[in-house]
This record gives sequence, structure tokens and C-alpha cells, in this order.
Amino acid sequence: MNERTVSVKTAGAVGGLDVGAIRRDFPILSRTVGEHPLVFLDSAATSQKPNQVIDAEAEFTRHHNANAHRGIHMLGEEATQAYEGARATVARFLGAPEPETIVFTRGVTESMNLVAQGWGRTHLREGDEILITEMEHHSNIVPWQMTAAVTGATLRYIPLTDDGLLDLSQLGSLLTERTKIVSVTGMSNALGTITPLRQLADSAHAVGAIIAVDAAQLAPHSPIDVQALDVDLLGFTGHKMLGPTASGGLYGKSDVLESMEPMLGGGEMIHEVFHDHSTYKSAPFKFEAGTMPIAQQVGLAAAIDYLDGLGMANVRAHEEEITRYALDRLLDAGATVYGPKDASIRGGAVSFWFKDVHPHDLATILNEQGVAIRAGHHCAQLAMRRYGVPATARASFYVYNTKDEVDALVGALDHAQAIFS
Amino acid sequence: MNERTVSVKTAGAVGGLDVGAIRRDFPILSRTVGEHPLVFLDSAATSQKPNQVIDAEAEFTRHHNANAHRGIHMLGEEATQAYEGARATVARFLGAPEPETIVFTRGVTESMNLVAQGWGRTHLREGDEILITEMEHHSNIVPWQMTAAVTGATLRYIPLTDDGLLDLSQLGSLLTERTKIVSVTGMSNALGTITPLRQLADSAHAVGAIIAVDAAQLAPHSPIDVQALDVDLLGFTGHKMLGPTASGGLYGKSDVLESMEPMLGGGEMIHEVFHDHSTYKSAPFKFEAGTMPIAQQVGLAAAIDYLDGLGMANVRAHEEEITRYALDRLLDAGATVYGPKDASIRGGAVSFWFKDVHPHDLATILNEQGVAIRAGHHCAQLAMRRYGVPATARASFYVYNTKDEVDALVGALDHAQAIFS
Amino acid sequence: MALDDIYKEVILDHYKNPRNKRELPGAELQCHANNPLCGDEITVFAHVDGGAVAEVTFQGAGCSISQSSASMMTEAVTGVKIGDARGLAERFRGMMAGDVEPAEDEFGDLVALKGVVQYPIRIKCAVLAWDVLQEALDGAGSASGAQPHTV
Amino acid sequence: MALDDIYKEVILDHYKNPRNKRELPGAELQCHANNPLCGDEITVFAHVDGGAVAEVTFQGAGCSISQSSASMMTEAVTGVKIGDARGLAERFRGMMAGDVEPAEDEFGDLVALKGVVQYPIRIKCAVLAWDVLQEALDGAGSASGAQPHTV
Ligand SMILES: Cc1ncc(COP(=O)(O)O)c(C=O)c1O
Ligand SMILES: Cc1ncc(COP(=O)(O)O)c(C=O)c1O
Repeated sequence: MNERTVSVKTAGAVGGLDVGAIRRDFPILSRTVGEHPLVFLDSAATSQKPNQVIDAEAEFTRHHNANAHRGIHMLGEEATQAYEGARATVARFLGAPEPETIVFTRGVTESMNLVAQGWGRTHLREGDEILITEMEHHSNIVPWQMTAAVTGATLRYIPLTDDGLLDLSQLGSLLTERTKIVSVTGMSNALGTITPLRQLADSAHAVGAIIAVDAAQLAPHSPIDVQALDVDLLGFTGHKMLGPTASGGLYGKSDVLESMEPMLGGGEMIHEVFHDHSTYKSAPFKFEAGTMPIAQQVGLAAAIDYLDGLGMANVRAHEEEITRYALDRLLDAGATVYGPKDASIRGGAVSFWFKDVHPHDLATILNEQGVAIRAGHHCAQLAMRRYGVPATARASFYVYNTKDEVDALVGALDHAQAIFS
Repeated sequence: MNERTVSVKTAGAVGGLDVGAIRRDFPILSRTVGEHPLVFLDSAATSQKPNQVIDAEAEFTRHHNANAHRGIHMLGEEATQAYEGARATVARFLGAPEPETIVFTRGVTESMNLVAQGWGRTHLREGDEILITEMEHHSNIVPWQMTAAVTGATLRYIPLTDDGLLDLSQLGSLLTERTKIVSVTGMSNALGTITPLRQLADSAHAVGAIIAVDAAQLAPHSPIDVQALDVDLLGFTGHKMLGPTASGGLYGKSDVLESMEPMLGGGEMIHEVFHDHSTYKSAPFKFEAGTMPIAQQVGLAAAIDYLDGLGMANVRAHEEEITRYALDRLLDAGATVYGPKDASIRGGAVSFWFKDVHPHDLATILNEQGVAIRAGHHCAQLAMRRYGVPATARASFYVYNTKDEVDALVGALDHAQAIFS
Repeated sequence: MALDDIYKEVILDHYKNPRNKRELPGAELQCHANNPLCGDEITVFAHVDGGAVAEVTFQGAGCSISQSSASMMTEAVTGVKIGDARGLAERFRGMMAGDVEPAEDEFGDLVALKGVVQYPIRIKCAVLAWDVLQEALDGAGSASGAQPHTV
Repeated sequence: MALDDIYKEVILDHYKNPRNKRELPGAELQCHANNPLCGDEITVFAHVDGGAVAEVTFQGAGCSISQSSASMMTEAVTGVKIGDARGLAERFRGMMAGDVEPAEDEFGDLVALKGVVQYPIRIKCAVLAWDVLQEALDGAGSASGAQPHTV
């Protein structure tokens, strides 16, 4: 349904990607801000989408649109096949054993709430502990606070080192037989840190806990194999990995998914409805109430095809190289960087503070130079407080970014300095 | 962002719509099934989308994509304006007093769950009653069963008359001061029935209850003025009203929305996050956790522009005329119709059973003639049981359907009869 | 795709004149399942003797595919060893998944259902009776493919 | 849009040399609010005498827009009748909504903030100090535009 014009390696390509060819797939990257070319360094907030993805979603809607799992008619069959085909594509991408281990959601926020509510409210009671980390995105904090309030379970945090790593020195006292679930980001959107998932999974399993992963940042930027990582649940979001807004899902081991209650009730998730009770389908369908983001999951499958065409190892290598370059140049320019300084153990979201220019002012000034960065707390207020800053500036990179764009960023910092000196 | 080539009235146009011109906006309607032209009579499941909507969503993604309410950069501003502009468009369409009374969701299933959880779990306790009807879609039943199970409140049902209307003769005993909320469909997807919302709202308010409406079918097919109807909450779904999958929302009176708890926790719905608690934004933002279906709500706004261009009164008149014709022809052909037989008090979803051909067989046979209908329980098992049928065949109409298509449907019934006689 | 791929004579015959459609008093095995999506219902009754399915009947209501499939099934497994009945159920499922090419002599009338593969949403109808049979042979109680769970 | 629309001399001057930035011991009115999105914080202290804002100071931290706006505000409302201060707050908000054309003599330095209208997400920064002032004048306790609600 979607044509793939993916980019092939050329000689001097960074990390094995032909970034010039890739950029031609992203029409938005040709935009300008005033007389400056757009330099988009905010992919950690949402990535841009290639024509292949936009076209796949539009093509589905234009020629195959119908509700999935409902219609006997031709369009109904086509829509069901496209939707279930997308599930199989996602499963393959994550190394999941079978499509039925993938629940579709409208994004990782819904996924983590489904974990906190669907698993948490049935499995947790007073005295139980939930272990998360201080670098979590609010979508992996607030749902647990809500679940803790309802169940009486206690929420505990793995602290951070000064370098922006998980401080695992106290893991022994934090992770005990009271711990029922460890829920942790795979890659921090605020600090860039990549967390040791397999190690945490083993530690969690050793005390009888399960482990859930917020892979909002990890899935777009790194190869993932859920079976090799041995994680129990893993949420991801399509719009950060070249896919449409409203796409995403939750991987879960079959027995863990079956042990969960649905979060939303409605059509298609039920088996039978009576006046006083209902029976549900089995996973993943019992979690997919109502009409799902059908065209969007079809778009997500096209995004995965695009990423597969590039090769996730190449994607990771490209970003590691750019991130290394960016860290060097920002530190040289006098910026304070929060998070690990070693590109090999982190992703491409680089949080910093430049001299005494407030991040909001910096973002406004950079925007006038065409450079789009994010300023704020990045939905990680606990991490901000840990490092004593109310906000940071954040540049983040993806498959379409170049070292030239890092130079544009660093060059634009001079303007800020000129204004505020 | 979206160009409007809406169709103008021409002389003999049905119900004031130029259906020929409208059909040219929907590329999927030119498809064929074998040698037969596609006759799409399943809009109650999901409507088709005009080019204007598909293009608006694609154009947003191709040239203005960014996360809303986050970025200081140019794209961030553009995305925020498009998203909030869509909220204003929806508010105008529903007659809501201000954009902030509209919460965006991924569809009416999420909306009704938000009502049942966000309102229900804070406002209901043992002894309280929830009043719904036997013609509800599962998305307005199952969430209340879940809330009843958690809160101890009791779920009661307004029964149906043999004609498919609400049997309001027992309303006095069903709607009492124990009733805290009445939640009712505005138009049944299984029977076509239009419910007397203003009357129910007045009755509910008279006993101190609030009223929530599932407008999944009403909003696409009829003018709505939430203030004139005096309803407290009203959910709707974009994909049934020419909009993208994953678009939709919930209207609520400001004080009712403020009295509700969020259903999902995460980014952007919070004010401040601490280790042990968080504070939330005010409505509607406290209900919009994480990255929302941004491009999809922009597409929904384009759908509303399209419908506004046609005029919702014309849409209703057109459908009433087609439905009247379809009822006549189906009854003539010997079909048994479930739901009101008077087109002036019902919408265009016509449920029927044709002689002794099982609906599943009928749908398969009609499909081979190019006619797409739905067969099944239409997520309304209680209504099916009320009328003693396991399933029905359902034809449903929208702005692009013609009387010729009704003829094609009725003509195709002969094939079924020939096969099964 | 053409209608006579699915509404073959033999299917319509089994639908209009179902074989072995009755209760079986004193049956050791009895199992029921439904597919609420379309309202198909099947109960299978079986009498086992010496490791073989001595007699098998069904009751039910639903579309032509679900009911004819049940009727054909009763003919196909009567007098067959339990292990072989299970094997046939597996291969029937394989045919409906498009993986197994049916052997005419083993499948008999069941071959007629092969055309249903082209109508994926109807496959559930064709398979329902076989689900119930398998559950019955497993000696399990009430079966439901959907593993329902109560609110 | 050009940067000197927003980073005008006078704004940078108020940012680098804020006026009336100190606590006001014994102030009858005191109010605090923050905008966690960017980490802006403002506390306003006011001393009221004879129906007028006799003295007003602020404390806070944040971006140049939020802090310069607070500094300018203290200058603009010192010695002004409470009703007039409220009116100015209303008109300032109107300017930031693009509805009110500021009168140079009433607005003074505040006119400089007009350019912020072109940066919608920064409007919250410019308005924060005025939110706090209004809450303070309402005699209310701790203010927060977002009406936070605790989990
Ligand atoms: C009356 C009614 N309510 C609710 C729904 C569910 O809508 P959605 O699937 O968009 O959540 C539907 C659609 O089938 C409906 O017709
Ligand atoms: C680590 C992490 N988790 C969760 C989220 C939330 O993702 P979404 O907004 O798609 O639900 C984000 C995105 O900001 C993120 O970076």
C-alpha cells in the first residue's frame, strides 16, 4: 500500500545513512523561518513524517477506509487486513513472538496508563511497592501516583547520579519482595540516558516483580528485542518514530496481558453484554475498545517499513555520531549539559543551559535563526528539580539531522549571547 | 489550510444537497466490487472521508507538524494554533459557549469512558443510580457497568417499546432522586431512533441528576445545539462525521468538567509534579494527557467545515428523504424492520431481517453485488435481545447516498432470495 | 471471488437439511459455544465408545456457513477414532487458514467450505462447530473460543 | 517578526536591572504564582494606603519577559488607585490578546511588551506578574492561574 523509496548508503554517509536522500522524503524540512532554512532539532517532542507515511495513511483512507473487525463487505475486509497487518509489522519490529502480544493504543501515554490501571489496580494492594525512577516522563509517574492513591501501594524512586545515570547503588534496598512492578524509561527524553533494561529486568524478576518499559524514546532510536530484554510490558508511541499522531501501542507477554483488566469499556472489546455484566474478549482485543486509530496504525506500519529500510543499527550509529559532535561543540561553546556526556551510553536528546540565558529566551532567539529547539521541563519535573534547574534548552536529533545543523545551532548561540551580554 | 469545494444546491437535488457533486469529493465511492460499482451503505459504522479532510490532515502533517502546546519554535506555534483552532470549530458546530468546554478524545468510546470514570467514580456511591437505556451502544453500557462495580452504584435501564422507541411510561419510577446521572444515546445506531434529549434533560435536572449524551450518531446527521438541549455532557466521534479515525471529543458544561477527575495521567495535563503527588491543569487540558491526535482533530475541523458548507439542516433533510424511501422499499420487499418506521423521528440506520436469510449470509451476498451493509449485533446486544434476534442486517445512509443506491440494495435482495429459496 | 465459491449446492443442502441435528440423550460429551458477533450458536453432543466417536449430533442456530459446517462435521467424524477426529479438526482449521490442501477422501463434503477462505470474516462461522467438538473431546465443560471474563 | 520586536532595549534593561525587586516587609498583600512549563516564578508584595497601591515590589526568577514585565508593572502601578490598577491590568491583558492598542502615556515602558503578541507561547510569561497582582488585589491567598488540583 505504501511505496518504499528508502535511502541507500553512500560513501561518506554518517552512520551509514544517506541523509541527503532521507531529507528529500520530508517536505517540512524545506521550510524556512524568515530567510533561514528550518533546522528542526525537536524530534524528541515529535518527529517529522516522511511522504511514505503521510501517503500510506492518506491512501488507506482514500481507497480502503472502513471500520476494522466489523464489516463483511470488501472494504471491511481490506481495513481489517491493513490494521492486523500493522499489528504484525509492529510485532516484528519489536522482536515480539506474535502479533497478539501487541495492543494498539493512541500513544505511550495511553499505554502506560493501561499498565498502571489495567495491571496496577488488579495486582497491587497496601504494602506493595511500585519502583520507578527520577528521570521518568510524567506519563510514567502520574499514572502510578493515581494507582497508588487508589490501591494504597507505595511509589518509590530510583535516584540519579550527578552524571544523569540511574544510581543503582541502592537498588538492593529499593527493589525488594515488596516490589511488584518496576516501571522505567528505556531512554530519557530529558537527559538522553539509556537505561540498563536487561539488568533491571533480571533484578525485578529475581524478587518476583514484573518490569514495564516506557520506550517512547528508545523505540524510535535504537534496535529493540523485547524477548532478548526479557521485559514484561513495553509501551511505545508512533508520532516520535516517523508515524502519525494517535498511533502507538503496548507490547506484553501473553500471560501478563491476560492478567490485566481493560481500562476502557465499549464496542469490540466485549464477548457478550448483559444488563448486569459483560464478558470480554481475550488480549489484545479486550484492550481495544471502540473504533481504533485505524488509518494511524497503518501509517505507523509504513513508518516502521521506512525505519527497517534504513536499518535500526544504522539509525543508532548515525545518532550516536551526531550526538557526540553536538556534545563536543556545545561544551566547547560554554554550555552546561545535563545527562551523560558519553554519546555511546545515551540518545540524542541533549539538555543544556547556555550561560545565563533563560531557555525560553534562548528558544525564541534560536527560532529567529531558524533553529527549532525545545525549552521547558520536558515533562520531567523531578529530573529538573534533581539538577536544580527550572527548565533546560533541549536539542534532539533524528535520521534527517546533519552535523551542519549542529553547527547552525551552535552558531545561533552567539546571537543569544550578543543580546544578553 | 483546507480548501473548501463544497457542493452547492442544484434544482432537483435531494434534500437540498447536490449529491453528484458531493460524491466527486469521495474517491472511494468510485471503487468497484467485481464488475459492480460500490454501493456503500455502512456509514453508521464509519463514514467515508472527502478529499478535503484527507488533504487537510496530510497538509498539516506535511508542512506544519509539531507537538501542540510545547514548542516555542515556529512549527510549535503553528501546530498549537491549528489544534486550538479545531477546538473552536467543534465548539461552534455544537453550539457550545466556548472552546474550553470541548475536551478532545480519540473518539466517543474514550469520551463515554471519561464520563463514566472521571465523573462517575467521583460522584457515585452505593445507593446511587445510573439510568441508561436498552438501546445503548456498548460504549455507553460497559463503562457504566465498570463504574457500578467500583462504586457500588446501581445501573438501571429505560426499556423500549415494540416500535423501537424509549418507553417513557415508567420514567417516573426509574428516574428518582436516587438517580445521579442519565446517560443516553442521541440517535440509536441499531434502531435509528432519535431520543427526546431536551425532555430527558429537563426530567433529569428536575430530580437533580445530570445528563450525558452519546452523540456518535446524532452529531453526524443532525444539527445540534448543546445549550438549547441543556445537556451536561455530550460525546462525539469524528470518524462517523467525515473526519479521521482517532478524532472526537466530549463537550461539557464548565462546572461539570471541573468537577471531574482525569482518567489518564501524563504530560501536559499536569501543573506540577512532585514525588508524592501532582497538581492538574484546569479543564479541558487536565483531560488531555500526552500527545493528542493533533493532525486528526485538524482533519475533524475540515470535516466540520465541509458539513457546515452543506448545512446540517440540509444533511438531515436529505437523509430523512432517503430513509423514508428505503423504509418503503424494504417493507415492500418483505423485510422486517426493527426500529421506528416513520422517517421523521429516526435517523438513517435501518436494521432489518430479510425473510429467513441470516444477516451474515445476506451481507456476503450483497457484497458480491457491490452493496456494503453491516450484519451483526451493532454493539447493541441488549437491543437485539429485546427484539429476539441474534443479529440484524443494517443499511445506513449519509450525504453521499442516493435513491439509486437504495434500489441497488433492494435489487440485490432478490439474489439472496434466489440462493436460499 | 464469486458467490458460488461460497454458496455451493452442498453447503446449502446441509443448511436446509441438516444431518444429525438433534439432542443426543445420555451423551457423555456435550459442549456449547457461541459467536455473539453474528449470533451463531452450536451445541455438540457425542457418544464415545472404544476410543472412537460412536455417535455425534448438534443443535444450533446461525448462518448457513456455521450450520452447514456443523452438519458436515457430524458426518465426517462419526465412527472415527478420537485421535483421528482431532487430526481432522486440525486439518480443517488448516484448510480455513489456507495452509492445508484438503484431501477429497478425508474431507468429503467439507471440501465445499474451502471457498470460505476468501471471506476471512466468515472463517469464524465455519470453524465454530469444530471448536466446540475439540472442547468436547478435551472433556472440558462449557467452551468459548473467546475466553470470556466477567465484569 | 524580528528579534528586536521582542528583545527591545527597554525589556533587556528591566531584566538586567529590575526595579523594585525586593521583599516588602509588612506588606498587607502578598501573592505568588508560577508557570512550571518554563519555571517562571513571581511573588508580588503590595502596601495599600487610602485605596491606592502605595508601594509594590516583586521577587522572582524566570525568563526576560516574565521578569521585565514584573519590573515594569511595579513602576506602572505605584501610587495608582486600586480600581485604576485593576483597569490597567485588564488593558495590559487586552494588549497581549491583541485587542487593545496601548496608550503610550498610560502604559509607559509596558508598550515595549507589545511585540510579545507575535510569540503566543510567551504571552503567558508577560502576563504572569499581572495575574499575581490581580490575585493580590483581590485579597486572595495563594494564586495560580491553572487552578491546580492535587492527586
Ligand atoms: C451510538 C454509538 N455510540 C458509540 C459508538 C462508538 O463509537 P467509536 O467506535 O467511534 O468510539 C458508535 C459507533 O459504532 C455508535 O453508533
Ligand atoms: C520518555 C517519554 N515518555 C512518554 C512520552 C509521552 O509520549 P506521548 O505524548 O506520545 O504519549 C514522551 C514524549 O514526550 C517521552 O519522551
